[in-house]
Amino acid sequence: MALPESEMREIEAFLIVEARLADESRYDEWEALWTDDALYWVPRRPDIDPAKEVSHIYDNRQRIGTRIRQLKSGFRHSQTPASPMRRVLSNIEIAPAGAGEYEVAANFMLMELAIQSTRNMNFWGGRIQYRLRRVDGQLRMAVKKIMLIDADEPIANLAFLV
Amino acid sequence: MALPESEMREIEAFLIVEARLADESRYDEWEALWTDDALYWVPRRPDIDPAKEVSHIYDNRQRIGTRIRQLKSGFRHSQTPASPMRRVLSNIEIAPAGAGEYEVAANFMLMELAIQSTRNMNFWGGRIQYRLRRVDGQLRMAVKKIMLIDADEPIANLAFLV
Amino acid sequence: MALPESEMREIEAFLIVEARLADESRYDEWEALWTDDALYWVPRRPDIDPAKEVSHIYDNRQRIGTRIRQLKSGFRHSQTPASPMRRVLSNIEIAPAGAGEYEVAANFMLMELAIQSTRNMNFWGGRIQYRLRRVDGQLRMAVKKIMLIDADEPIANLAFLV
Amino acid sequence: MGIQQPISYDALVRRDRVHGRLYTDPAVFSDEMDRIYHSGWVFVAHASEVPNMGDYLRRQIGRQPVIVTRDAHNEVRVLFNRCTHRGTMICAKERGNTATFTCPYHGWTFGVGGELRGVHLPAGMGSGFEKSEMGLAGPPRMQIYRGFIFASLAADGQSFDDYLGRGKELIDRACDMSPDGEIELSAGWLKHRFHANWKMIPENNTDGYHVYAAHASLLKATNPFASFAFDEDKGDISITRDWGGGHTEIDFSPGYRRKGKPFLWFGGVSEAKLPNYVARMEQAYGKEQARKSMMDGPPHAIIFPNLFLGEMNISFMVPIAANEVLQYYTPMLLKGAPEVNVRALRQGEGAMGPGSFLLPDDATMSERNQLGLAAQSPEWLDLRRGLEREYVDENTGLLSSGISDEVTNRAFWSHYLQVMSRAA
Amino acid sequence: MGIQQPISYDALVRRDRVHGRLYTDPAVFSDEMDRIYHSGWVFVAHASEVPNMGDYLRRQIGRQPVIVTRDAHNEVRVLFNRCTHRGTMICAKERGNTATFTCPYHGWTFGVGGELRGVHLPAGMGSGFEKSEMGLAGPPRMQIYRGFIFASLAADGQSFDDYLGRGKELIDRACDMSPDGEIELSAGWLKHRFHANWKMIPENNTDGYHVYAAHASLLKATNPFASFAFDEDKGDISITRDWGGGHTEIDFSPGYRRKGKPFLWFGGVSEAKLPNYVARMEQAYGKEQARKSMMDGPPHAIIFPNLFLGEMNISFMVPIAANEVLQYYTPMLLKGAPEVNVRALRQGEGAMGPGSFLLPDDATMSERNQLGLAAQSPEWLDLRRGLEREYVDENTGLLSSGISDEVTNRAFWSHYLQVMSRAA
Amino acid sequence: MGIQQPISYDALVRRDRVHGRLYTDPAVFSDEMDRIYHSGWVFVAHASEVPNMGDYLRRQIGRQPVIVTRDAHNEVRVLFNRCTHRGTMICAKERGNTATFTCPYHGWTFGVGGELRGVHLPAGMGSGFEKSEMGLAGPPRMQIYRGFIFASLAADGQSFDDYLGRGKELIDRACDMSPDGEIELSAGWLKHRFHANWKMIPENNTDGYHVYAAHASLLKATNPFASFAFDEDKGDISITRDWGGGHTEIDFSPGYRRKGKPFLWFGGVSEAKLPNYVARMEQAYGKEQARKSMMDGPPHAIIFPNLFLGEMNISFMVPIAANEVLQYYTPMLLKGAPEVNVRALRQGEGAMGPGSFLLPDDATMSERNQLGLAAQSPEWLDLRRGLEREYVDENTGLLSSGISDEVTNRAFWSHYLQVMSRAA
Ligand code: FES
Ligand code: FES
Ligand code: FES
Ligand SMILES: [Fe+3]
Ligand SMILES: [Fe+3]
Ligand SMILES: [Fe+3]
Repeated sequence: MALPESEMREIEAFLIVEARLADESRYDEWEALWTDDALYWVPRRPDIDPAKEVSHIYDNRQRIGTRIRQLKSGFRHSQTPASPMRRVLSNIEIAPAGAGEYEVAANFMLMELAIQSTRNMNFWGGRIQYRLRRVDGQLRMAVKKIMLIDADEPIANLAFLV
Repeated sequence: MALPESEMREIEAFLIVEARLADESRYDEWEALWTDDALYWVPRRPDIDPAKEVSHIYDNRQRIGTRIRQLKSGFRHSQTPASPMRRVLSNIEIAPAGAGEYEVAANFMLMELAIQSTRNMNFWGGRIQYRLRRVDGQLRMAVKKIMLIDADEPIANLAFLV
Repeated sequence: MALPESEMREIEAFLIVEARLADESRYDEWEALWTDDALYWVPRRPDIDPAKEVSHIYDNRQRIGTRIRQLKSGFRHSQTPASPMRRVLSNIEIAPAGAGEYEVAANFMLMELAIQSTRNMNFWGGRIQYRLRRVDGQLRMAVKKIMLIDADEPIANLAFLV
Repeated sequence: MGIQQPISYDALVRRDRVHGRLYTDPAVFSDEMDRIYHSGWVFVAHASEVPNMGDYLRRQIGRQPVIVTRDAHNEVRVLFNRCTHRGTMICAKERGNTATFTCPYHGWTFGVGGELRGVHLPAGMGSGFEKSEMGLAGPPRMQIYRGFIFASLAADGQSFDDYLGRGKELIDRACDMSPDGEIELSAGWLKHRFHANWKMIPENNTDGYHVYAAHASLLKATNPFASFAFDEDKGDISITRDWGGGHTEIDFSPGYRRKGKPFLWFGGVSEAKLPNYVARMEQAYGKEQARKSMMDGPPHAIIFPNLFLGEMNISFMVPIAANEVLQYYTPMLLKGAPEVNVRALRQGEGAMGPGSFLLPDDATMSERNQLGLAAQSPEWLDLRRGLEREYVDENTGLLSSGISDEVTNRAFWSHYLQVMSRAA
Repeated sequence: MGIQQPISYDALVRRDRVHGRLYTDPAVFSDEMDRIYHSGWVFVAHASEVPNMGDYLRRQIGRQPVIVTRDAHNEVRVLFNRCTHRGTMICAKERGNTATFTCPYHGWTFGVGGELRGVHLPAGMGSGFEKSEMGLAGPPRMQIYRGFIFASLAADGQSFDDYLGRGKELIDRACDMSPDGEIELSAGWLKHRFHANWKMIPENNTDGYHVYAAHASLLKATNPFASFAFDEDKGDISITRDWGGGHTEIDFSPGYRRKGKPFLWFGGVSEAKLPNYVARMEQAYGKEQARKSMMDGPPHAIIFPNLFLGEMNISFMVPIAANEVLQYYTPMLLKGAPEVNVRALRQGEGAMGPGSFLLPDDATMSERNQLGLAAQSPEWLDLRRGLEREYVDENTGLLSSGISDEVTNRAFWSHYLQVMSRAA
Repeated sequence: MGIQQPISYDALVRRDRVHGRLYTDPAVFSDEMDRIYHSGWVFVAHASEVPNMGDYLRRQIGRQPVIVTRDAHNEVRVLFNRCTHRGTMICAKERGNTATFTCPYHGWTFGVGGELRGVHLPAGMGSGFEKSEMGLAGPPRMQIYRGFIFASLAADGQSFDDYLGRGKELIDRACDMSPDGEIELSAGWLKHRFHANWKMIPENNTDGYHVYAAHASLLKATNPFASFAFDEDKGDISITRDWGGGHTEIDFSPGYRRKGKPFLWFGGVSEAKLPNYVARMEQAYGKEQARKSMMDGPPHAIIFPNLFLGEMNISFMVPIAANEVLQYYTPMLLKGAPEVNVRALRQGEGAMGPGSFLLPDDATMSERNQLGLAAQSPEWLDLRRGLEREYVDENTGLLSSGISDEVTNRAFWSHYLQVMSRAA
């Protein structure tokens, strides 16, 4: 059950890098973390069926690519300039899921400064479920499901990498 | 002095589970974490003498039981529906306290969405002191003392599990 | 590359103590964590050249001393009484930097209650870069560079230990 | 700052321009609540959101909270979310199914139809107390057209038929995209909050001129085919229309027709991928009309003041303050067309909501619009685009012009002026 | 939105109902500050909170910050927290003990009695400057009744005796629970913020009708004995009273008496557990009166506008805005009764404050009340409960009725109307 | 709360006192925006902030967003940050360099001089549309004095020369600290937000009386030498001055002169550390004048209403609401004096900004001032210090007095009254 310490540190380090790349809007490096069967999901409620209900974000690998190209176009006005932001990740729970895969969960809070419009500080928080997979020895992200506390409330623009 | 890594991970994992059960209002499972001599304490200031001053919460094991029954009654209007929430736990400090006990401290921030009334997002934060004890090999919580930064200011309802 | 677990725990513990001493305005103990060549830096933007641009704080060891003496004078009105506060540190990244030194980075969020004036809760967040050094076996802080998310926006008093 | 005078709106709304104050002055917002949202007809919800007896959901009419229910007679009801005893909001949950609403304060119980069922210790209420008089209140007027629920908080005033007017044709076109002639709003609502005046939304939604600049990033990011929606040459031939009563449209069908392929409004999916839908549509409407629907697609139109028929999405808006608004979005699911609906979900996520590829940029435009209007020179916003080339289209009889012309915005404002000029 | 007219309150307050606007309109709130909080008598603090010379604490009178001190003559003083030089708030700490207050801006020093002690570089003030004229200001009127400190910011107007009226009997009953006849508020205050109008608190606190619904969860959670406070049959026989002047009460004693056991108001603790208290009470008041006090318990009453005698707790309230209020609570400790006090602390935590078993639900009721009142139909809140069966009680001469009747709310509003009708 | 009357300011501003309402009433703030910030002359930026063609930065004039640019003719321009089409804020970035501003909404393109360059699909604008008439608007009046950019949003009114008056001498003294006679504001701005009225800042900045109390902590923390700035005896001989037009100064030079050492205003650095600066100054101004400048130092003065010449720092202020203000600070770098500038950066960090040793305490004073003024007794703030000993200085012809006297505050208020008494 319990993973070796080094493996837990490796997984934690991966999450921390993923968070930093998102915080710093380093789009290409962030995109490179994904597997080909990627799912980047921000549901309206934790438990919805995506075949029946709409989500804030439900990107497959191709749509992640489109999202990144849009952000890099220089004309994504809702992220021009990109929001300065930092997130804290914590309460990390790691479980092996066989075949070099891991189910990981964490809580987060994110402060995002909307400098492209109101310059308001937006506060985001919730829980993230990740599915990680070892590909050619490297950890990659197959699923990132972000369950915002207020996902079903009226929220501000979610045009940055959450 | 320093505990073995595995023991520190075990204790951290316990805190993370306790936080998740509270976040998700999983009342019975959360109640089961307590020892018989439980103290669930939210003082008005970190240093008050409970024999002389009033606290926000000063529950012994029996009163924790009453609190949980009330929350489960279906009529605890201040938590009907229960607030969606997530907390981040960090800055964890662990010290052995002899006889299978541990003194643990952590800082936390909690975002709580008051959907039963204003639908405002409430921000809570502070420091927690835990006393943990190993009972039949399992970690249990004997004391949870939550020192809110604004405990002595006018605050919103504290009817959820903090 | 990867440090032994015990060393990582030791460094994390140092950061946690430093944060606690700052949170609790324990001025002398906090001051004692610094090396003689200390730099306590809160830039307006992460990348500015201090020889050309102004920072919120750019204290050398002597100026840190002045800051602490001022805070202890009893007349630092902007911190009288001192703000109750707690910060969460997370996303810690540690790299050895040779000669018993370490480059460390972390994200943080800090809730600060301005009880000396408005009694507003101020929310601070950002990224911290530390340079730590082992001096006579003890870890010491040579550089603490706090990059606030909103460092270049109008911000509230930064008179506490950030 | 002297005495506050009533605002004369005809001085602020001109044929070719409107004054910035209309977006920024809280007194204007207050008048709008009185004259538009708290007396005129507004969209509230869709009947398919409360399909079963006892279903309920919460909404706002202007600043006032209501509950929409399906009552014991299977009728849709709109009720104020306010207990008739002491005014407590009786329903806190956003949606659900129930037999009764029990007020948490003193326990009065109301049926889903609003009727007062039970009063705790009723004797104390006295002899004059009649339960039948103490049911939950509702808007004096409520009307449903093809499932779209509208209400007016004024007992008298413009009739519903007069209000909706030719907007019916737009709603018809949306519903007739379903082989069963019914849409279903069961996918849930994405909710968006931004710091702008509510009027920027109906203006933006049928403004064809902003697409090339405001949505340039999507044009650059998507391959030519997927970006068909923004195809230049179509731009030239799509049409903006004034449907009267403040209802406005961008009609993309001429562009689709010229390409001669169906479903261009739906990512250009091939018919082969939707065999059952095509069959059921032809069955239901006959080959010709079905082809026409699949070619032209659903409308892209505003029903004044707060409903947006956004092609395969439905959206509405809730004004909060002069500088704050909420926008809600949901995919328009078609009864009897499962093949379509699963695609509609993913398409909706791409286009609508705070995390999508389109709406965040519109929201930022509106916020930056609001910020810019804090500057007081020039005082006016320019609305003259197309004034010299707009024309009455002989087929529809509607004032029309090219997609980039501000026919739609002028249509909104001329109706706005008419409504706001009525004494409150 | 046209010109703002003065509000005529008699059109909004009726014998059997009140208008929702009274809770939601900022103009009403502004009038209330002028006519109730900034001119009438209000509770400020209790003398036991500043027991020693130099003790001080901060409070609000309406929207105005004050300091309550124990001065060098051992007198209680109420002083505005505003330097007489340039207006700086001289005291930031919430409580403490000091010989002087030094203004941080230019260093003027004031004694705890408010007198100006020292001026930095005094010569510059000129010849006309008299220290004796520049002490901290205080409310023109201040009165203490059995330690309860009340102040009025108007030099003239209703006398204190006239204001407090028979409310004195309620305060007496509270204080006479102590064998020494004194209460001590030394346990610290729990502070609660919620988004509701301040008037909902005095209304709620002596509303007996809400207990069964609003606090149903506690009834279900606690065993029959502990839940005695909510015993059905007692409900029937407890009494709501109008003490005049807006002061109101729920009298639970008839229920206690019928059970014939003392301390039912105190969790039903047995006398055996409080031997010294029982002895000292009998000693102090004689057996009969002592028995009566221990049987009937402390009052559950509102002193208009902002003081709540909550059985073994004292509470007061601070209005912030039409839709925001603070409530403070502390256990009422009894001088000379340590056995009682330690239990009172734990009982207070159970009943009062944002984390307790009762008040969070009351706060949620008030917030949902405020939210519901945004809906404008019906316009009125119903206050007719018990109108037909209320009666003047011959023992007390007070208008009274059963616990579930709105005698208390009508008493609040009729006094409110009288006060608000006085020209500001 | 009845009908809102125009405010008569002469009833609120007296020679020896001002009324608290001037700091707290939103109606006063609104009048101030109309009469001071949106019609009078205000400091906007410094030309050295946009040194190169195409440089731009964002600022506020009162509540209105502007862009300051260096246009294609190398001229400084002040432009409203509002698109002339539909009002969108065209520039979101705080500063940068560009050839054009493209409005994100519909893509109109403007030159850095504000001229309208490009309109997407221009034909639609119609025959009456003239690009030349649709450039970005700017304040009707703009003037630059030694790089200090001032603007007025009123076409007519007080002339710039009349407005700045003898304030020019203060600006001259600042600029003449540079051997090239130019200052450079290239070090970036520290931005500070606090909850106080904007007027407390100009009042505080030239209030010499607060130093000993408000900044006592720095006096205690720093060694005698570093704390020279607060040397007692200097205090006695430094001078407060009324420069007219609301411009005010604290002149520290008499104290420096008495010590007879240069650079006491600069941490007392020895000449030996600044050889090139000393040489270049003597070269540029002659030995005598150079010595004088190095002895007396730069001015410590307010230019009404929003500019502070803070010795080696420049600061300005942005009013947000009656109880909220922003303050900006940057070190005053001297062209041709690199030795000085690197020290100025570190000195600025010590003195200015939210993390410094001085300003946080001033900000707290202002916030506590605002909090104290919520108390309404006494109604007035006292301004009489020095009234009896102020005098007209024969050298300068200015009303003057000792550092601890409120000459400067009276000067601010008398000018304020004059401006506010002009009908809006
Ligand atoms: S307010 Fe609803 S039952 Fe009393
Ligand atoms: S304001 Fe208090 S001493 Fe000046
Ligand atoms: S608003 Fe700027 S181009 Fe239309
Ligand atoms: Fe758009
Ligand atoms: Fe209650
Ligand atoms: Fe100062």
